[in-house]
Amino acid sequence: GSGSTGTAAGEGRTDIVVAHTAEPTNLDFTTTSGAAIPQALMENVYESLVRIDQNGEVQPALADSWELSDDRLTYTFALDPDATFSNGDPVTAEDVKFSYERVVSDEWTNALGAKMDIIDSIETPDEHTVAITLERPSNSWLFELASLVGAVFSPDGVDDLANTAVGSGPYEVESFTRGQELVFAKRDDYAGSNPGDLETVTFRYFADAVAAANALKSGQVDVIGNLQAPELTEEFEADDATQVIEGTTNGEVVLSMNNAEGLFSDQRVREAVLHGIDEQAVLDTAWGGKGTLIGGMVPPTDPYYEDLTDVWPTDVEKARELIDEAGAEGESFTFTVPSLPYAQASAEIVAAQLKEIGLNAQIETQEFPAVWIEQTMTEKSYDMSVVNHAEARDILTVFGEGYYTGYDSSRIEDTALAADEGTEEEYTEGMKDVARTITEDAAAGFLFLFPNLIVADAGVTGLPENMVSDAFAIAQLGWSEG
Amino acid sequence: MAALLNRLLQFLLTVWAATVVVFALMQVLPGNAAQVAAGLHATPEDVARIEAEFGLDRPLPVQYLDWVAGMLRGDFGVSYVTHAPITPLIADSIQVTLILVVTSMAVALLLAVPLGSIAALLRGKPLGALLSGLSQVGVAVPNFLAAILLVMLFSLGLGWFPSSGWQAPIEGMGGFLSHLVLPVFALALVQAAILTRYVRSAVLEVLREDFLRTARAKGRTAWSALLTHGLRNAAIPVVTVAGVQLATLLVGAVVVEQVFVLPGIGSELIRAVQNRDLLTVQAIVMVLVVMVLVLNLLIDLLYSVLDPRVRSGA
Amino acid sequence: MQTSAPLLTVSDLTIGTRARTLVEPLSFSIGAGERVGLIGESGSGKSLTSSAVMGLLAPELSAAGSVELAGEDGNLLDLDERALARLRGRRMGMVFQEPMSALNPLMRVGAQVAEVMTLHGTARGAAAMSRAVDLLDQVRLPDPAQAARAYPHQLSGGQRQRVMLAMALANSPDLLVADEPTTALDVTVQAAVLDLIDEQIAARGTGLLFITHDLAVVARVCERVLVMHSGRVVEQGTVEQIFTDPQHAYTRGLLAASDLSATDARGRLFTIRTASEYGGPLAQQERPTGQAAPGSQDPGEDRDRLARHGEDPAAADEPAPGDGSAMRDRSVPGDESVPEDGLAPEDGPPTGGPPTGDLPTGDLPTGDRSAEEEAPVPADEAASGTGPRPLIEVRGLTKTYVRRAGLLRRQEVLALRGIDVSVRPGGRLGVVGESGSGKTTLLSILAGLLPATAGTVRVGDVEVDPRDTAGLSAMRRDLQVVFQDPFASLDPRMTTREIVTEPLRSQGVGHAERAARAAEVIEAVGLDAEALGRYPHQFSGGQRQRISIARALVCRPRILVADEPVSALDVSVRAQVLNLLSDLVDEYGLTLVFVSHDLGVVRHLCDEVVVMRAGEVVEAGPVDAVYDRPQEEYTRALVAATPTLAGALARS
Amino acid sequence: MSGGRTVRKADLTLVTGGVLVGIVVLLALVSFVWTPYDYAAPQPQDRLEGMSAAHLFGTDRYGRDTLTWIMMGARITLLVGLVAVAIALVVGVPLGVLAGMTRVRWLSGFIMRGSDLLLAFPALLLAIVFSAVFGPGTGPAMCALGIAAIPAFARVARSGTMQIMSREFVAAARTANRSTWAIALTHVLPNIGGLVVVQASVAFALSVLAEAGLSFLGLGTQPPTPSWGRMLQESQQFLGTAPELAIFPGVFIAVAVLGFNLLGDGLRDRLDPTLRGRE
Ligand SMILES: Nc1ncnc2c1ncn2[C@@H]1O[C@H](COP(=O)(O)OP(=O)(O)OP(=O)(O)O)[C@@H](O)[C@H]1O
Ligand SMILES: Nc1ncnc2c1ncn2[C@@H]1O[C@H](COP(=O)(O)OP(=O)(O)OP(=O)(O)O)[C@@H](O)[C@H]1O
Ligand SMILES: [Mg+2]
Ligand SMILES: [Mg+2]
Repeated sequence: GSGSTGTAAGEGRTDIVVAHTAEPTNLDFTTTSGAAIPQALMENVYESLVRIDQNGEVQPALADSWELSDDRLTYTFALDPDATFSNGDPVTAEDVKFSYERVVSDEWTNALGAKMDIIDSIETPDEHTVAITLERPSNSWLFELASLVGAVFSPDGVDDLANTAVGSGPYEVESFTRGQELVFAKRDDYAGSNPGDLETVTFRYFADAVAAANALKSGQVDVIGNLQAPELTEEFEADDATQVIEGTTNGEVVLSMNNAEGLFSDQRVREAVLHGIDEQAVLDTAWGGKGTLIGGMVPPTDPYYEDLTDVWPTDVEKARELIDEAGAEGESFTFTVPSLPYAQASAEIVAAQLKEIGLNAQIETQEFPAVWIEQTMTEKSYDMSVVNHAEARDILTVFGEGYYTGYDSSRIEDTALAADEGTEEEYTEGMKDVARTITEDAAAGFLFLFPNLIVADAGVTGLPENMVSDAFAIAQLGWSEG
Repeated sequence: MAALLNRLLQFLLTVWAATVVVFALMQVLPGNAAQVAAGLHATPEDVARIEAEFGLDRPLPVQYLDWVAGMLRGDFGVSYVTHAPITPLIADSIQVTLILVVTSMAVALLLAVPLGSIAALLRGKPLGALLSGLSQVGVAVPNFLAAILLVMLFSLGLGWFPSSGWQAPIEGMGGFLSHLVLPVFALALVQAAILTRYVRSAVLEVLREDFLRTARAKGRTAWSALLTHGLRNAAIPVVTVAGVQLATLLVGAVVVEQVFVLPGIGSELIRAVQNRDLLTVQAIVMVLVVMVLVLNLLIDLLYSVLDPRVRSGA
Repeated sequence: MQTSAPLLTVSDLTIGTRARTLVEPLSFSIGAGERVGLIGESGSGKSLTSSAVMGLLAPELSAAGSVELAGEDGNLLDLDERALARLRGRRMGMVFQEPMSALNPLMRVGAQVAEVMTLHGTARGAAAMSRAVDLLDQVRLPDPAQAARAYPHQLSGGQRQRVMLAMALANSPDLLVADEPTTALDVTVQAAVLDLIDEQIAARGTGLLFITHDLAVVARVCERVLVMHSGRVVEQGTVEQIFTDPQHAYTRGLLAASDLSATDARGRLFTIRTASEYGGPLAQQERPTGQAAPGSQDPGEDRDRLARHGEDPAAADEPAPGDGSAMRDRSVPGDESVPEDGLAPEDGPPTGGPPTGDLPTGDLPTGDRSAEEEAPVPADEAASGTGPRPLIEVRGLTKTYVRRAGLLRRQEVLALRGIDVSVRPGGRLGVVGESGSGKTTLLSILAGLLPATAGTVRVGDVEVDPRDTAGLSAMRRDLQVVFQDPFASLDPRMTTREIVTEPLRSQGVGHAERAARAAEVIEAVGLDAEALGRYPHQFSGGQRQRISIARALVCRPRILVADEPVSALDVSVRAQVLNLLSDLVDEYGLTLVFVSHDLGVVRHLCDEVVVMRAGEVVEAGPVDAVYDRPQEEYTRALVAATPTLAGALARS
Repeated sequence: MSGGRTVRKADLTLVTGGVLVGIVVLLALVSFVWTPYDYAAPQPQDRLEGMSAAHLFGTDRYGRDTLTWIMMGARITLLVGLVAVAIALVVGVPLGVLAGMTRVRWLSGFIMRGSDLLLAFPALLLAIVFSAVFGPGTGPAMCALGIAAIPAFARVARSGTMQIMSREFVAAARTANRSTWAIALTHVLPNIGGLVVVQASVAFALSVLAEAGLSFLGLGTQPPTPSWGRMLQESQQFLGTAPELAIFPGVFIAVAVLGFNLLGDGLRDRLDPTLRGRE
């Protein structure tokens, strides 16, 4: 913006301020769900044995290297011998074992911990070696390990996880002012592979996207982690002092329909909905055209991505026919929309499009997270909803058994299991199959893939093009020279 | 003295009644706190365990007494959601709100007293009509609109002040003040408009008072009579209104806090509500209610300082 | 009395708004040490005149002409606020009517007095303060040092008025303007304040401009009088001239109406209309009543009417030479039956006839009461207690008000301390006493509006008890109340018909019957039937009081209880209403309980009187006995303090 | 004469207020029979068109006609005001009258202490708590605003009642044997009506402002129902590109509030001549 400080101010700076929208309520993702905590802490403060790079590849993190046994059940990780926790303790195999056993214990209440249920046993042959044996072969597990379930804790550092984070990452939490900001300080004793550039990184939280944009314009923040007001990108693009990065995330904006009950248990009605919706129009109006049409539950950064946008082409005539066939003409249903900008925006336009095909959506806004999670997600008392499923590789969760989509998961279970246990090739193919089945079953609408819309001072470097993991890694960030 | 004791007793009774009301109100809050704390994929057992951990399974009277006893020690407990003690959170945020609101009110009064007096004295003249017209319009402007306009003009446009954020005074006076200016004016301008109207009518009222005529009969000019005898009398109704406004602003500032991303108590309340942070909501509501009650008490006391008639209980 | 160069010379003073003249050109002068009274009814322009002299006119008003003060150059009206401010408080002092609102409630009294001196530099700091205490002592405030530290609300009305006086006199001004300085005060307090003014200005040689509507007061204080009517001075002269030989009809009217001891041939008070019969307070004794030429105009009404039509009121006010025939014509009943609002004349024709002859009685029955009960009982019989059982009997009546000043504090006010009162059937009992003595409280208990703390009240056969609804409603068929304030006692949102018939509604009287009775009673109080459709604000004060009397009479009570029904009224209207009451009491054979702080009114209307003080009955007995031979010190003081024209003139 | 001038000035206030409120009411009423476009039908091809002959006030990011939305928003604005004022009126006035009339001391004490207690819960606080309890929405918002306004109405009604009760015409009615009920209905209510009407218009203005604020916070009227406050909130990111999106709801909020305030002032001057000149 015109009032910004411009690139010049970036010279020689050793700190950076990043604006984010969703704020962590505390620092403990083991008991608190939500994307904000891992976004801030993973890879920066906590590390797993592995991490995901920009291309979606698994890369070493705390583990220098690993080997997979021939039966594809046992992973043997060689830990970085120099790794230390921010309290000075070295990172040992015992710590890893402690951490991962803790995930499946009662201490963890974050339901994502279930991803580690597959572990059969953890051995620590020596101080720097960990051998993890799975119950069955799994292609996805290593990938999952890069997420928060793989975070390695110091046994001395878990007393007050909500307020103090002791991790092995390149940064430590210098201060945490709830609702306002999280300040990271670079660790001088960090010996790992991804040391940070900047001395201080501040995450500042803005519930309101416009306030964040204003803050960037007036030079109070340097980066907006993900601009939630896409209409403003044009303005920033036109401004030489700012740069705009448009990439992808793992977040599929899913138009969920209750497959198990009510109006949408009838597949014809779901199909009608998918024919009736013009995803491009939704994307254009709701999110300023920023984002990608995917047609399925898999982002392009995943190995098993396939463009499924042509499965349900927009065809109002067809949709009307299907509605007719199902006898759903003029039916009313409740469209429970979480109180989130993209969701409310999408819902309005979707509702209007559904009206065209003879379905009457009664939009009911539900507060997010509290009410939406309880009523729509947990109690599943809903007909249609829309939400961004932001976690990486979450297709099997969202369409898994007992999830709020109500999808008949038996239709993909076997394929998915086989894929997971099979070779890498089989995995890719199998998962493609799963994704296509889900789309073809009209299990849900896939409105668009949430964009990674980063706006930053033109001098900031190392901004991630795509958000492939749950973390917003800050170690790469820096200021361009000159 | 008896009147003072009496007023204090009444205050304490009201505070007690408020604790009951607030506690009862919180019991009807849907969105089970334990459920929210347990997270997306929690099982009923998880929820039950968390309930037990937070003591939510105890009988209500026990929970109430426990809560009140805690408050008496200045301890609002530990949030189920943030896992952090609530008291420091409230202490920090109320401080922000108080600074914001009190400064705004002071600025508003500084604007309103002269403007309102002029508007009253020049009633029927163009300037007087202009001032009262402006104050009418000012009252009709929502303060968040004022806030947005101020940001556009002075932050994004002229770049004089930051558009958002807060800096505590100890981190540097300059930063503190520059962050304070816009929110204070966003609140103060609208408040000044409201108060100007009250000052104007209080001054008009006082201008009709016989004792002003007496003062002139004693040899004061009209202006000096107003300054020496009138304004203090006019202050009494204005103080009441300013007090009520101040009380309203404690929560009312939330809109401006949101626009400027200030960590005030109103913003904390909204955040706590969104997170279904029951204990924090309860604590903040209680603190706000008590502050309003304290404010009312202070106004009453101030009244008796200002007005000897009230002092002697006549 | 007037000495060489006048102190204050007012010539051709005109006051008005941009659109209207409120005070016609008037001229007068006050010599040094001279005491001049300005009298006239409400709204005649007295206050405007005094404000103009002081330069204190409201900003929307303007004055023309000239006001000159000896020793100052030029016209005061031309001076700016600053120059005037230098004169006010130093050379000209002023005392205002309302002692509460004229003092700054937030400032200690001593400081307010000292301010006058510091402002003009006549004394400074501690000296001003001690001088203020001196002044408070001079105006006889008890414990002046203590009083100086008090706030206005901690002083009584009389004390506050003394403070005002101390302020006005602090710099020994040459001119003191007093605008109704005693109207808000009790008679005894009023007497003390008047004495004080007398004394203080005599000592300082101050010229006095004294404004009041009370003729007796002005006669007592002043040497010269200006009579104002409708914005002009209609007459001026010495007190004696004006009060013994008034030239202007209006002056005569004022004089006649304020004299409660004079009555016309029918034993009725003079009103401005009947004033021409009146011979004046001194002449009255010699002059046989009812002999004067009848039928003078009522300038008050003329003024109202003309003002409404925007005509020059002067025309009507010009004293017609020798009360010519033209004027007499105007007073012919047929002609007068359509005065101001098209209502019937407020009084019966003044001439001839038996006392009740031309009162429209309609067919108002007196119920089934025995003739014996109705017959007035000789006063001495009631007093000696040998008469029939009293109709109203109050025994040991005690009333304690509890003021709750919050949760802890209780404040008890002993309003009645065990009093005994009885009224025989057909009796007319007056209750007098200073403000706060418990008169209204007694009345409210009597009417069942308030519970008694102890003691009994019997009305007829009913023991009055506010909780006994049945008993009360029986009692209220017999007893009705007329209230003090003609403005406050009528619901502004009801028509006269609704007001008058309200007592009937609760008795379940049918629609037709209600209409008939309303018409009847409204006629009985001398109003047109057409008045029934109007709202209270469309009536004058006197007419409103008639409506409330009509309401009290509509259910044909035996007892009429009246709480200061005339204290809010102008003298001439007061006379009309008192006359009406007398007539109705006679006509209906009513038993009357009449509360007033005005001894004259009670003397005129009642045959017995109860004197109250601080919740106790000080003295009771037949009116003449109590007034002429008071037994108690308090009664004596009360009687002595009541100013009467005759008394004042006799003194001067 | 000054009286005459003030009356005319009061009437000017009254008329101005009446006209402004009339505009809002008219918009709302017309919206029931006609709006330029369907408020719920986005026209993506027309999005952010700016002011034009086809769309007098422009279109929003969904291509919806802003004028239509302003008209529909007027409904919600008036609804919120009406319901909030009605709640406060229906509960507050009888309580106030009761407290002012009753001779049972503890009852009036109880009512007034209760109202003091309620006074400690400012409208916005109550609205936030309500939005937590019942979920955000127009209903909870207007209920909260109404409840929070009860004490003000109770106070006005009580002091008015006490004033009326001390008037002699009430004593006269009692000596006329009128029941307490009859006195309340025939004397007290009509006479405090003016005060209550004035209070109502002030409360109306306050509710309109508060609802706008709540909608701005996302705690008021929820999509898809049109609301001026939310329009303003949503227009924020277009301030640079399409300022008319913010201008119109902003102006209309101000018009409504100003209208009701002026109406209240004018009515007060009209109904109570002793208050003339105050504001
Ligand atoms: N500021 C004013 N503007 C217009 N008219 C006024 C003003 N002040 C007084 N008047 C009118 O001037 C007339 C004279 O008023 P003034 O106060 O002098 O009467 P007064 O003789 O003192 O009466 P009272 O005995 O009631 O005090 C009245 O009709 C009054 O209504
Ligand atoms: N409702 C009340 N509560 C407390 N004290 C009261 C109440 N009404 C009257 N009093 C007190 O009782 C005493 C007698 O009052 P009351 O009204 O009977 O006097 P009054 O003789 O009618 O006086 P006035 O001539 O002024 O009308 C006074 O001291 C008064 O202050
Ligand atoms: Mg006067
Ligand atoms: Mg009395």
